[in-house]
Amino acid sequence: MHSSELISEGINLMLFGMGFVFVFLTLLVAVTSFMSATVNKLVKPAPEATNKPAPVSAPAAGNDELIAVMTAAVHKYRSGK
Amino acid sequence: MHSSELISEGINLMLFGMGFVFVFLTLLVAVTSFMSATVNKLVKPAPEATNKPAPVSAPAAGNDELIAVMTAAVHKYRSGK
Amino acid sequence: MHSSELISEGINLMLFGMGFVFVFLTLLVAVTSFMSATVNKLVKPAPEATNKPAPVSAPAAGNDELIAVMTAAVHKYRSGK
Amino acid sequence: MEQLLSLWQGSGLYNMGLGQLTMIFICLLLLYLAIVKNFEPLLLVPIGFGGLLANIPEAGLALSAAEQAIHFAKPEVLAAIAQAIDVNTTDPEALKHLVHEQGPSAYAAAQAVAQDAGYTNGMLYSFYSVAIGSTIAPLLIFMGVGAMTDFGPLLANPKTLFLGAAAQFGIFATVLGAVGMSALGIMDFSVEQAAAIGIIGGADGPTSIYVASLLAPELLGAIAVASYSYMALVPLIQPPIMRALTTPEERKIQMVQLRTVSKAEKVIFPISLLILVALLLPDAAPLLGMFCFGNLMKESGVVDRLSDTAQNALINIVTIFLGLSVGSKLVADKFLALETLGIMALGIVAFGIGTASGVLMAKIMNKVTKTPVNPLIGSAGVSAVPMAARVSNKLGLEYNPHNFLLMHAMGPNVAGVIGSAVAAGVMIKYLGG
Amino acid sequence: MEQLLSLWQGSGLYNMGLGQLTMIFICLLLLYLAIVKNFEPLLLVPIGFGGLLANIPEAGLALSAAEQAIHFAKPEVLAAIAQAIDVNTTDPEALKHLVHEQGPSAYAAAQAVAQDAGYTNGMLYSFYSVAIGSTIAPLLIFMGVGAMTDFGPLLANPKTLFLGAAAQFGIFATVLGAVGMSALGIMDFSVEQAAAIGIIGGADGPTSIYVASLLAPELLGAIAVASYSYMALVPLIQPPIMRALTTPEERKIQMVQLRTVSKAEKVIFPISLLILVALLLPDAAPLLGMFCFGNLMKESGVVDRLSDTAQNALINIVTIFLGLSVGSKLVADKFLALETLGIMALGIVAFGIGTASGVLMAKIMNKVTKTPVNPLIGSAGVSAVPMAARVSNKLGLEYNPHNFLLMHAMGPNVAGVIGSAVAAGVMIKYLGG
Amino acid sequence: MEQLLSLWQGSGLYNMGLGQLTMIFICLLLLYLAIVKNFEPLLLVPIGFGGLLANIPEAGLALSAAEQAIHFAKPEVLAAIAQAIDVNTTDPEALKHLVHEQGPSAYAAAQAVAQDAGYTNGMLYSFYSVAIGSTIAPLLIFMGVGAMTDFGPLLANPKTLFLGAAAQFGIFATVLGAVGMSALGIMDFSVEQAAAIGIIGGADGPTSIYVASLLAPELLGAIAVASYSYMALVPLIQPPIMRALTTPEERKIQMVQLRTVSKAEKVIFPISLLILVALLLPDAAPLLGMFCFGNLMKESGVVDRLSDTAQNALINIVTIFLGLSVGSKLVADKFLALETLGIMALGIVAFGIGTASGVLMAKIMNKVTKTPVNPLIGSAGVSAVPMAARVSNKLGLEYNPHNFLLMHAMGPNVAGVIGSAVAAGVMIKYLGG
Ligand code: NA
Ligand code: NA
Ligand code: NA
Repeated sequence: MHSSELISEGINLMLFGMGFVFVFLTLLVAVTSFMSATVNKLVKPAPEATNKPAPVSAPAAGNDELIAVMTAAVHKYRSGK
Repeated sequence: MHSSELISEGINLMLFGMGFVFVFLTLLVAVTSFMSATVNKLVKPAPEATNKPAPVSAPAAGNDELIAVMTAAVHKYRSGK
Repeated sequence: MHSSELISEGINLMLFGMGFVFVFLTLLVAVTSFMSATVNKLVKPAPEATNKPAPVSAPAAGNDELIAVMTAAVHKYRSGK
Repeated sequence: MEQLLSLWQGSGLYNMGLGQLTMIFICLLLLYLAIVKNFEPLLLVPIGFGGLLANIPEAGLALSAAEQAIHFAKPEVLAAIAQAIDVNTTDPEALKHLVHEQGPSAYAAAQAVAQDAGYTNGMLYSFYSVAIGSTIAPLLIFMGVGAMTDFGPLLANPKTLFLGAAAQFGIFATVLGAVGMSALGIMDFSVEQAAAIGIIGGADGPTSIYVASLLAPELLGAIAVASYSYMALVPLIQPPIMRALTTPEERKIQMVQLRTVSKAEKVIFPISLLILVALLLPDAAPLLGMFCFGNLMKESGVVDRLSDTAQNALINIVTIFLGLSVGSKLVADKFLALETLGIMALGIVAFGIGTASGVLMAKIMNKVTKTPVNPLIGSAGVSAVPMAARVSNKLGLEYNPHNFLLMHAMGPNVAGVIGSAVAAGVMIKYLGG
Repeated sequence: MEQLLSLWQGSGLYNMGLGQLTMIFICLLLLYLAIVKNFEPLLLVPIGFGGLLANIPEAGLALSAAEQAIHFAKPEVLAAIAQAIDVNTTDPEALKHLVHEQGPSAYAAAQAVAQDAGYTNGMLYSFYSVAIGSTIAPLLIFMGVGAMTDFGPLLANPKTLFLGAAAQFGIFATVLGAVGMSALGIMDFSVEQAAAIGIIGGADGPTSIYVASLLAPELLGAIAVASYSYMALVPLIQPPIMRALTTPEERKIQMVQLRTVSKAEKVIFPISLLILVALLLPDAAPLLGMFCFGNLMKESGVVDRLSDTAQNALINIVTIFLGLSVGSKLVADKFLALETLGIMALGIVAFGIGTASGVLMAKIMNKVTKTPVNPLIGSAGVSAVPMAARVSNKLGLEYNPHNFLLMHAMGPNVAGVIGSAVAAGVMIKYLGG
Repeated sequence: MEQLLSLWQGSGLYNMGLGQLTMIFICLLLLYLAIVKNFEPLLLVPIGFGGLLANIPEAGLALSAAEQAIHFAKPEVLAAIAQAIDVNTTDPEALKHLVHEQGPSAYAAAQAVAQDAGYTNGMLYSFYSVAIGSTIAPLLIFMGVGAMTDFGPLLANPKTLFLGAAAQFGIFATVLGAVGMSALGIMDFSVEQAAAIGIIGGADGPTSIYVASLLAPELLGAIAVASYSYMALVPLIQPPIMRALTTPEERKIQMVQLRTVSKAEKVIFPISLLILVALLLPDAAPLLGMFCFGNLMKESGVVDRLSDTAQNALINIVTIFLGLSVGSKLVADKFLALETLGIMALGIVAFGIGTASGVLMAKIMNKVTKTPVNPLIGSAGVSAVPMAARVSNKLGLEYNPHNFLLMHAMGPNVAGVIGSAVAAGVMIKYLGG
């Protein structure tokens, strides 16, 4: 490759590259801000509510003593711990 | 494959399959019951005796303080913890 | 291979092998002793000083409360724990 | 300028097809179900995310080098591939299928051509090859599940194995249903595909994936998704069926306390099971062998560090790759087909029939033997460990607040795992041999 | 006697070249820096040790079977290799290069010849092929880093993404510098090599390794060493630049307290980011996809056991193999070249320019928007997580003991990770496509 | 009906050979020894279970695709394989051996033919290829062992290295014994096989497996079983020899307290050892390199998370696969041979001679140097870490209740690991080069 070509390739890459990085991150700022605004409107206060889904939270839960009886390991695996 | 063949393949598979599953699990019931009976006759009471082979239990054990001195990690590995 | 050749191969292997093992470990004794002597001359007393490089010890350390604030996991990873 | 154009023409926005867009929404739905509704998140989070990755336009993460080369369709590469696999067409659509139909050697030759032309395997394709193509990932998951399984309740009451056997009827009835639909011309399933679909009724993720990878890899995505989704739905699917088939009196039946099981029995059981497999059904040996190995490691008590690793680090690592690999099969042209709807429909039928068969078998046992069996534990025979056993327990408590069925239901529950692995072995023997 | 002679002639002492000796000293220096000076020891200990192993004379641990066959140069094997790769020379020096230049099929043929002649792949060569040649290791590290990353500060103040964008100027300026040096005839870098070198300025080890493995594997050793060394030197490199470009008043600017970020935002963010990548830059999908996957596993809170494994067992295992594999590239004939000096020089320039750009961008933002931004957090945009953020914080405290910038600097810090992954995607698209 | 017959004819019961039955009993015996008698359970549980799996009739878990194709012996497939490996016979028995004797390329061709005919590699065969065929598993175990080893006692008293050297005489005497038996026509061992058998005397599992996989893979099963069994029997094998060769006075010798060893010495030692290996015996570099790497990770103190993983998750995962892979070599036609008896006999002789040499060397050292050495620690030079050191300690206490030899015996104990790795390197150099 001729040295002039090489330089022009480098300049091209710099322009495209920085341009794209800025476009991408600007869009990400927009998407993120929009997402945050929407989410915070919808989910409203209690940010900790979604925070900790009850460890088992399967529809069958509720009788906790029983669950404690269960094969601990399988249980642990299934419940995603 | 003709649709009649397909159906007959399906019926075959169902018959053989369910038949085999039942034969297998029936045999497993028999083997398990026999095994349990034999084991419980041989091993008799103390079910917890076999339960916990002393963690090291190598013939050389006995002088426990010394073992505690040993390179903890190698020891841990060898003793199967 | 003729049985005589086989035997002579075995004897060769034994002589070379044992010889080499002794040469190697003798050199290792020498190297180790020399290394220990040098190190102990240079490092001198406080053997525990080198022992525990402060877990983070990055030049930026010092403000420990702050570091505690940091994303614990990334921190843990980078600090080599 | 040229480069800008190429960037734009290489972007996802420019290349997004309707199928990919639909698949992305389906994958987002899976993630929603997994994260918010807690539908088997351990598998559905990686599967859903893998599906997202697989449907990124132009990234080709789920494609092999040869498939990428065919996708980009440079004439000279297509010609070289056609020559390598010894076919006469260079039409990309045709080659896409032909490249998989000429046998492993031809495929390897096509891969070599594509690699020489600069294409490489996509990330998810590599994961799939190593994790599922080799069948290793489901086997290791099964080993880990074995190391987590307690056969105590089953050993205390071996008759519950019959419940685990009966519940497998869901599998075979579904196979029949699938070939029936094909015979009627509604779907177009082969017997192999029908068998792989039926195994959904086994309510065992790794068994489903293992069988599908051997008999019908093209349906693996839909089968895995159906399998895990329905396992998560067990608390909704089973109760109505259980109520419909039992009388209030039956539901109140109290079962006799389970005897204590000795350590020795627990150690010998996985070995006995393996030997029975070895004698009767070698084709189930990989699956049940790894399961028994995991259980032996746990029960022997002398290799705790291996057993711990099998239950933790190893199964977790494998789950990540298995999930992403299954996700790689959620690509539009394979998933967005009428067959997927058929699979979803047949899958729920399989669960239902399995549940019913288990309950009915328990009622039959009550007629034949004197020790009472609460038919509510029959439904646990489909496996879906431990969800189905929990459902049995919950229903039992509703009708008799002192009747704790959980441990009794664990027997058929783990029996169901063995039962569907045996069913899988029969199918592989029958169809794959 | 003959055997004694062969033992001696096969020993390292007899065969040690000056290059290997030099490399051994360099690797000992790396180990010294890692162990005593705490320079990114997690990577530099395995890299340094791998380099020692790679330079053991005659062991050939870093060589493939074909390379070993060529090294030992039996005429009949050389001839067979030459035939296999279809070249006319049997000169070992020439074959050494030609065997890599005839494409993957030819290389596989040469490997087969060498294996038939009894040669095998060296241990480190195998590690490299599996870990880096497949690009899997850097991707898994990125997944683990994703599972350790908290996007909270970024979500609380998304504008800090601009700082992460600006700091990537270091990357592209360095690319220009590298091609400039080649144009001037000082070095001889191709555009691909220049791009791989530039990525050092991204201050992200796995990204550097990933890009180098795709665009310039022959420079991977030097690039990885430069990348990790300079990351360790961030506390020395950045402060003078930060001081030079800011006034004491600017350094005292206090930033408004960050708002609380809800769980839902944190869960949705990695998915949003992936979709943006999917739409705009599919070539960044493997890298950012795995990063987002790791983060989603962490934030979803339903697959903690997978997230834990990704952050611990898995990333540690991968780090060991990645490090040894990078070390395998520290062999004399690849590392002891003028290029390596060029890479080291360009790398530090890249860090410097990136730091400066970040700081200047923060000053521009201060002009444009009303919420104050302390320009000291701009330098964190180069990433080097979390070292650069810590440096920002430390400098901030020097000038205003009540001004804790750490959390504010974490925003640009993780933005820098995204930024350099995007830059990497652009380069792969532009040069690799 | 036909299918029923095929199920029966494909069952294990129908196909069980006497050899397989015998092997199943042997494997059950191994499991019994491991679980009930605590014989090195970490290895013998997976090995024993792997052996069970490998001997399931018709399952072919230990066979490659080509071996399975030859086993099932369809004439057209046999013909294609014969053509692929360029031989004139299609006799299955002959092909079984020939397919391995025509070199790697021919074998790959046979594999391709078998895969095109629908056969796949058995699960255990795949494990073996990846774990042992590549030599990676024993190397990673060695890395983990390195990360668990404390060289402190050795550094405090480097002369104990001579004890580790002397104990290797067991290895070489056994090699001579093995070739002697062949010369007398009792057995038929090649020199390579004799060397692999001798290494049993090194009392180091991974070293044995590594050497056997390189020099005599056909004997790997028997060698590994002998190696681990005798290591478990060290407390029975060594004491009589130790008593026979020492006087009560010698056994009472008290040794001087070991000096404290500084951290710096511990960090530099693995590097020194590696450099010595690099200079003198490159062929021992993979084995001792990984060992030193593990030790450096531990002692450097800056990469604790890598060192922890090497000692836990990673070594456990590798142990599972290594054990199952070794088990895959416990198939009847390879294990049920007179050679196995020879190996078992030679193995115990090797242990005995090694023990005796270590003790005698200690007595010689007592003659030559003034610092007293209790000859009971000489036996620890065979390695079998830490069992042999514990045996030394126990015997010492019997004769002098205040004489704690444990730490003194750890020196020769770890020296024995280095010694047998060096011996392994010499043999690989001498025979494999
Ligand atoms: Na089931
Ligand atoms: Na960056
Ligand atoms: Na030894």
